[in-house]
Amino acid sequence: MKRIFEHPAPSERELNGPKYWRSLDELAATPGFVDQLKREFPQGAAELDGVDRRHFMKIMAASFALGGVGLAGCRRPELNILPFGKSVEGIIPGLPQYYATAMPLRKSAIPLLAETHQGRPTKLEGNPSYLPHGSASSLLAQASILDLYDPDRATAHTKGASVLTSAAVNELLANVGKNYAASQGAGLAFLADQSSSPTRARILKKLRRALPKAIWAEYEPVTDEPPLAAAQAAFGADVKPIYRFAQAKRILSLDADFFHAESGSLYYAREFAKGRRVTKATDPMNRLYVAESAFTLTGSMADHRLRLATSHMLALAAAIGGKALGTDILKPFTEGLEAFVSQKWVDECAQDLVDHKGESLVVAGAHLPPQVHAIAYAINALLGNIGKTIDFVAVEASSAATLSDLAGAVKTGAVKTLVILGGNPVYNAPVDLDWAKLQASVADVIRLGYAADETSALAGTNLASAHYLESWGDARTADGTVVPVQPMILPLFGGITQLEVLARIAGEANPDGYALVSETIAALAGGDAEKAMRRFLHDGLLEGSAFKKVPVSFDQRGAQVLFRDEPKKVEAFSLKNLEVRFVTDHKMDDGRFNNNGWLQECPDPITKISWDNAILVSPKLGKELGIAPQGSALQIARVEENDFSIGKENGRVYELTVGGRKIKGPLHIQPGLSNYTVVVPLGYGRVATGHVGKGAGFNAYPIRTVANQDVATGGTLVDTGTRLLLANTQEHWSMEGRDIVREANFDEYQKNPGYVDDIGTESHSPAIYGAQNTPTNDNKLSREDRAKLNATRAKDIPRGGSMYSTPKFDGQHQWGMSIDLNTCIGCNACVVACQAENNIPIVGKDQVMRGREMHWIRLDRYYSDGKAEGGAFGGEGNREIPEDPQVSLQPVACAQCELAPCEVVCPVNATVHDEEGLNTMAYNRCIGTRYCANNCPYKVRRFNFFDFNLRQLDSLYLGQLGPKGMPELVKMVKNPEVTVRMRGVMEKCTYCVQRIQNGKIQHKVAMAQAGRPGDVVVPDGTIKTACQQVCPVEAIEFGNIDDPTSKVSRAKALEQDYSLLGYLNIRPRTTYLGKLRNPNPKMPDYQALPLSRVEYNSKNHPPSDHGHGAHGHDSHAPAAPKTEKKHSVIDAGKTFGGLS
Amino acid sequence: MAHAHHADTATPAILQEVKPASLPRAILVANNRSFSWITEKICGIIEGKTPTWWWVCFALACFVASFTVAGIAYLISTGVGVWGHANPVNWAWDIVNFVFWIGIGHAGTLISAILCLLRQKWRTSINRAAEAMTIFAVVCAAIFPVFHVGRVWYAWYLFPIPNSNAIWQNFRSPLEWDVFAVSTYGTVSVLFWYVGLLPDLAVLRDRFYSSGNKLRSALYGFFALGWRGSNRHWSNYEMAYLILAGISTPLVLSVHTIVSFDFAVSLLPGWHTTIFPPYFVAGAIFSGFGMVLTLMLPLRAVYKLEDLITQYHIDCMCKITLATGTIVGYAYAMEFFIAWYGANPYEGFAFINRAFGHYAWAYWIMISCNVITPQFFWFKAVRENTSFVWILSIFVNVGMWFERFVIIVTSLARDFLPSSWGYYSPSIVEIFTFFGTFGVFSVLFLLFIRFLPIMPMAELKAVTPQADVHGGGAHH
Amino acid sequence: MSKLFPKSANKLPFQIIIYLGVLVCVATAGVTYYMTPKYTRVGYAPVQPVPFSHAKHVQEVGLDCRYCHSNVDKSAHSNVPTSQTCMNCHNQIKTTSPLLAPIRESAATGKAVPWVWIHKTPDYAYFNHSIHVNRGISCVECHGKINEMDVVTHMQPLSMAFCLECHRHPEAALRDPKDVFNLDSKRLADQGEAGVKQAKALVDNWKVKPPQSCSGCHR
Amino acid sequence: MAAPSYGLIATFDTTPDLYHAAAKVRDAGYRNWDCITPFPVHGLDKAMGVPRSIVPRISLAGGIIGFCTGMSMIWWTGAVDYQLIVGGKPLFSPMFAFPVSYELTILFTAFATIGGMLFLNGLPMHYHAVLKYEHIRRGMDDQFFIVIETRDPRFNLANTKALLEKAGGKNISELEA
Repeated sequence: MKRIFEHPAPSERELNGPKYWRSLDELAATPGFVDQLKREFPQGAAELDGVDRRHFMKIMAASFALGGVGLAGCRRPELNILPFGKSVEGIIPGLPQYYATAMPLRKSAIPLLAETHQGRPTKLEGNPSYLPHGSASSLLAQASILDLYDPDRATAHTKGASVLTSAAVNELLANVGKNYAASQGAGLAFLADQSSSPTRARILKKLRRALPKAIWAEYEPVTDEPPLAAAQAAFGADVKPIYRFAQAKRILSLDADFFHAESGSLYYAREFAKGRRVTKATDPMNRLYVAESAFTLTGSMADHRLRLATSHMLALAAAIGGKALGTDILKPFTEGLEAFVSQKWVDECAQDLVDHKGESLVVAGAHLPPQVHAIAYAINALLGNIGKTIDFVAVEASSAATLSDLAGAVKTGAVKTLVILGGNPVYNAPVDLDWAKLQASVADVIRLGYAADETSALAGTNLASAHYLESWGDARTADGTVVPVQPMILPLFGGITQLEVLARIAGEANPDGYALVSETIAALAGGDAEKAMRRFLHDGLLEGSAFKKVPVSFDQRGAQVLFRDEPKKVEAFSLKNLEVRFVTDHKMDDGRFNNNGWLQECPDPITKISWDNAILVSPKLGKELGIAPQGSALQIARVEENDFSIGKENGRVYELTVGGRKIKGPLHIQPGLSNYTVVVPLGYGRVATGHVGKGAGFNAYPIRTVANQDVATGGTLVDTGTRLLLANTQEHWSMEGRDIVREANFDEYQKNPGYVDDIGTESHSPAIYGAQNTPTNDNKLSREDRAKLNATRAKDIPRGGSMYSTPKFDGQHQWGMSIDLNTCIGCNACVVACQAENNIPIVGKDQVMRGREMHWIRLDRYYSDGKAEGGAFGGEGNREIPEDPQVSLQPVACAQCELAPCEVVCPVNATVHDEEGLNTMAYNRCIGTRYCANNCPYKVRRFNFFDFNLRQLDSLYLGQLGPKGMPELVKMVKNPEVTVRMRGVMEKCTYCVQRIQNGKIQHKVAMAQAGRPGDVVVPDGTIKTACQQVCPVEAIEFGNIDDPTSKVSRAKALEQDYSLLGYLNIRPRTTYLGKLRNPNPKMPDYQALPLSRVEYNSKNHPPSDHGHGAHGHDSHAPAAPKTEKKHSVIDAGKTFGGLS
Repeated sequence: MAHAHHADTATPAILQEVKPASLPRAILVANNRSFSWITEKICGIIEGKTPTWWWVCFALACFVASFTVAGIAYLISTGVGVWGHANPVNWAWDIVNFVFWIGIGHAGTLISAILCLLRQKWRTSINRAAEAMTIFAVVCAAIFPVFHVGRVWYAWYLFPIPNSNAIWQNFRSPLEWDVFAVSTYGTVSVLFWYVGLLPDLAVLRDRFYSSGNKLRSALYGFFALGWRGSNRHWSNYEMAYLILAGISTPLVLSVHTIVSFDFAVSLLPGWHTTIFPPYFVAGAIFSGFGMVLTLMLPLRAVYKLEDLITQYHIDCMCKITLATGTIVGYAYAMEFFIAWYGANPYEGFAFINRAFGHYAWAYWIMISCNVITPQFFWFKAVRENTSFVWILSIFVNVGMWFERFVIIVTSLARDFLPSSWGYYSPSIVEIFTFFGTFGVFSVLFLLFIRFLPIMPMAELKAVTPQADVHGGGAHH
Repeated sequence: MSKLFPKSANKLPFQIIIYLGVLVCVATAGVTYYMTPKYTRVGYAPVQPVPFSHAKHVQEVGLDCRYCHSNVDKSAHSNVPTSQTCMNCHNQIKTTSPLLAPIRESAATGKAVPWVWIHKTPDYAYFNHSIHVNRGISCVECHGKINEMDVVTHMQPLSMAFCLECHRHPEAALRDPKDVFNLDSKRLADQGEAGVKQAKALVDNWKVKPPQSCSGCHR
Repeated sequence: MAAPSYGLIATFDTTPDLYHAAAKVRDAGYRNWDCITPFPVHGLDKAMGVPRSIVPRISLAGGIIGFCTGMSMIWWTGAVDYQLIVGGKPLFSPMFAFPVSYELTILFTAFATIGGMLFLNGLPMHYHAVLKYEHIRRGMDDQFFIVIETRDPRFNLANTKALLEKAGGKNISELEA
């Protein structure tokens, strides 16, 4: 039955592709790299249009395409295929392409590989050819791609109310140069953010030669590099330290958050993990001492953590330095410290460093005064760490003026034209400069900005900046390696780059990015410019361009210059005189990512608050402010200090006053803070920002002055009596003495590497693989045999004597994952990487407060203080939020249980297992009973309560009445390999099944074409999940556990491998490696057992019976069912004992 | 009497002394009413003019029912998000209400089925209304599982219909069992009810015909299927009725057992419990009888049916409520004991959390309504005070709703990983949707009492003394 | 009573039951047929902007599928050729044919020719051409004898059931790798004893194991 | 008989009257006759000599069919037609197939029972001679009738009438067919 259908001709839009697409001829002006561009920007939009409609159809899919109802009788909506007009070499529709680029941030860039689909970047990965990072990248890098498609970004160049064409802009810029040529630039001033771009430096030199009188100022609200002054004093050279954490066995951090806030943190985290990871009892393990005022991820990793006000760091450094160096000259600086730190702590810590000459390391936070850094340098120098655990590299001292200098000039009216490149000074300049007024007073302000913000509001001329994924440029990584910034797509809104702006002002002959960069690279690399450039772009870095190591020797006399002025006595803080610490926010950074939905929704790793910042205060301070827990003493019913009324954190809004300046913000009681230090994260409370950032958090800059940019004193808090609901994703902070994160001290691990098997219900319930296959017996095998055993178990699913024959997993691979809790630093990068890879929507503050966040992987954060009360029914648990807790972090995603409880209860077979052990989820089959989510013990399934992909977040409750559809721009970020889910369906992690399938297919195709069609098993390591790929510390291993030699199999064969809630016999394919702590027995705050372990013992084996739970427990680990039985009965008895 | 005499003379004196005084047989139809009196009484309700109070109630009920309609419409058009659900509490009022209504329904079947099997003649006066209650309750119950799903337009995936996706249902899932259990339950209840109605419809047919109302006569007549009271029919009819009663009994037990499987089959602490099936069934009977009392007592008063629903009936129902209520109380205690004895920290916590956690208020409402309230029924004085009984029956209904709430919500809100713990509170939409179902129920029930005989006349006549073929009236 | 229900009334109930039964059957049958891709897709043959005839180009000119669909063995998509590809020949022959005007225009301006999409799987089903053609599944299995079509027509339902059929019995559909693009070739299974044996051998040696669970096609 | 007649109908006021009358008619050896009662009268079957109903057998058949349907459907869909690994559980086990099969057993039993009952009673039959009797309304209410059909071989207007009178039947009249 043949039917002929006349279809209406497709619309113009369909033919021309989305309006963002720019056709090639606009580039005709810029020859020299047309072919280069051809590769990336095929004319005619290719199937991009098709792709976008695909997404739209995906969203609608469930409602029409399969519905039948929608289709009955009639045909599908008619679609068009729009092939390229001209053949474009290199592009294969349907296959992604990868190009090297980099994300510049202040003075260090992160090298990246951008995945593009028909010229549409959708995902960023670390560039593996830059070895210090491997394929890892940071939270911010992952999220930065969303900014490219931000509907609120600047879409045009404007002068006043009028829009400027790009020609007009060029002219305008050229004129700036010409007009000031005569005066040699007098009256012209530049204010730029920091940059490591060699090209910018090059152009800047030119510019200054041309306009010597022009002011060039740079400003960054937050510092992430140690003050050069310290190095100059200590070594008499312009050098900066590069830490080699992998070589360090003993590390002391003085208020340094080198996992996040310091430049090069990605590299440092990675290196630290190398020294932290233990795979066998004989491995060494580093020990981390942290003294800090805030609670950072670095601090959460510490083996000994000292809560100390930032203002006291100098004293502590002096004390430890004095002890370590055996000198008294620093004594005067330590006066009064004893009130805050026990002498023993100082002595033992110093001693430990001394005992590890050449393999110890002292790190000081970038925000600390030069003295502290000088002392740190001194210790490292005299302990012979230089060249081993710390290197010094030559850097150029910045010749830029400071913001204050510029402000001075503006006040005198010396500035007629002010060019602001990036940054957002009106929002984040020190308040005492009163920058807004100054900027307004300048006659002609030209601002290059990415979006309409506070600064652009006060600028006469606003130039739309290009996203770095639209720009030609270059940058240096923290270690100085030059990396390219390469465009993946034409500027969607014709934005221009800093380089172009400067070049045009400087009157460069060929002021376009590519030319500028290639000139620089040619100069740096030497040789054939074209070849050098091509190589540079291909590798994504310039070989051997890193900063040169320089030998340094500590010059005590020089250092003393820093200590000339009279040492201040350590000042005691109190409720009336609080220390206020300004910290770079984990997600907003200094506020530049404020309009990024992925970051806004990503909970802070420590406070777990999303969409807001909060004034963080210690529990002690909380009490003194009169905030005490009300209600039952029972853990289960207790009202938290962070008052959780009906599940939402009900933050009390306080007014924080420093030096007469006030800000208001919600209070959050944060364990682990120095008692009288108030921590305020920067980057929130933007007034002029996009839809996402609007109304998120409070602005802390208004109490921040030039004098105290990082820490202020004399703060006071006053209750305003009002409340603000906070979207906190984790209401409950205690592990309840449960066997969730299994921890041990390093020494216990060395005695008993299989310690995880002596914890938890499994340890005294019948072994799930049958009586003979207890974990203890398994541990008797060699690792290889254990890996083999795991492989067979994965396929056969042994039932321990069940009468049923059950289906076997007969796939050619068996996927599994291992997560190392010992190295996980909880940076949340995996959360956003997963969001980017799997088209996970954001749901907005309101929905997060209701507990409907969609993240497929989350990081659980537990505090323990060892004070949980035991007894039958779990006892009372921790009565109060601890002041100085130990932190246990745990990433949790779907564990792909072999005996998945969620599958059994789905009435329509929407979630079933595939033969390779994946717990699949067929969205188009799901009807949304939510039974699976109820029956998931990990609570990792996420339900689309609304059409998050189709509706505006502010009109979700309007239903059909609300506006429908997403802007094309927003759709462009979606990964075409993953279905976009509609409302009413359940979704969850499936180990990036799209990557697995494509990996398998590409391997099979390659093999078939290579004539080896039988070779179907994908080699280990070719398929990486998004979370694994991004992880800075390589805590996540993923692969084929059917192959006993694969990395994941080897990880799972380790003795400290355990299944979360293993006693449920659900056999998760994702297992965890237990956490280790490495405390120093000589330290005053030494804990013989990790505190979570103490709580576990007190809950499950109350002290009434065999003394120390843990050891008592080892004694009778189950061997045969018979003894198990007896054992569990005894246990019941014991718990009873606990009750009475 | 004569019979009794005979016995006296036959038995030796000694036995006469130990022989207990023979209890007077309970009177099922008081004041020795004639057959036609019963017919008049019951048909009178239908034939008489529609009373004003009926119109008032009906209008009111329709208004309340509209809440459900509106609530469901909003839900479907917007998404499940309009309810209070969220991770980790993915089931809440929806399933609570489902179980609640199903439970209500059960008493109806029990009264008509089990009591019929046990030859409990006292059921006759209440079973018709009770069965109607069952059917309407099932209607209300069905609303929730159907509409609580995320994509209700795909609910047909739940039925094994061949389609081009070549995929079937998962018969391991208790929800799939529910689909079959509830639909079977609904169907069988309707059939059972209809079969019972047959003879009475025939009566109405003939009465309306002779009173000249051809239309209604034709309507009733059509559904009476031409019943003509032939005794050869009666013998098949009674056999069929008995069999239906026989299968309804295991049915009603299985339905609530399967409903309890929704929880028992899962692995959640507080759900994963073998005690659930018996305890759910007991609870169902308990709540069901509560509802029967709540409905029948006002009806009895309004229609002056004291002679048909006698004190004896109320007494029996109170005693059953007392018994089942005590069983439920025992189950609550047992849960705690096992949780403690099992020494599984997760299990133990789940129960301590119920009693003292954030939802303790719900737990104690449940305890006081379900365990304490029925204890009043120990006292004859209470059982004879109709209005007091009625109030207590309301408490029973409330208590049983909270039982389901406690089981479902508290277990979900605090499960394995403390990190995902949360707190559930309903949205206004849920609340209205639920209260609307009472409107739906009332609408149906009002229509029933207006247009159908609220008591089985044939059965009532059969239990009158004069129905006895051996010369009427004599008690023995 | 008799006046109320005539004698004929006795037949009525049975008639009603029978009619209802018939109605239900018809309805179900109708729905199940008209709602399947078999109905909604098979036979779809829209008018294309350029009346391209596969029959002519394959049978007369003798082009290989891969000349135009050049990425079919590399990518998930089997690409529709660019206008430039067409022009490779058509700038010599039929250079003035009005029918080819859209092609010439597109090749000149670069604007795409709006071909009408015929073979389309739902958006939540991820079909990959390369894996199939590289492992012995011929175009003809899903597209029918395109090489004989003047107007491309949708031949197979391409429904889930259709896919599963083949994924459950791959040996029945396999072709000798060199025959994959020869649409007139026979399936191995239809080549008698030897063919069947060869198919079996392929399945074993190539470890052909098409996925039958969700993850194979749905992501 | 010239005029088409269905049979004779006699009225009785009380259950015992009917009971004893029925016994007499039975003893007289009639077969095509019946009692009309407003409610099931206990013991009347015996008095009439009506054998035990065979509805139970039909029900049993229905039940068995229902159970088999359930089990075979679940086995075929899960273990034969589309084998999916669900929670590592067996493809088929009578355990998880039981609840559904059980419900289907009951459902089919119910259908069979009611279908069987109606079939045996020849219902629905909206038109019937007895329903034409002018006093039938009382028969649904508080009176009892005995009907003896003309087609009974022993039927003989005079004798049958006599028999009914003797049995105590009142206003005996003929029913037109």
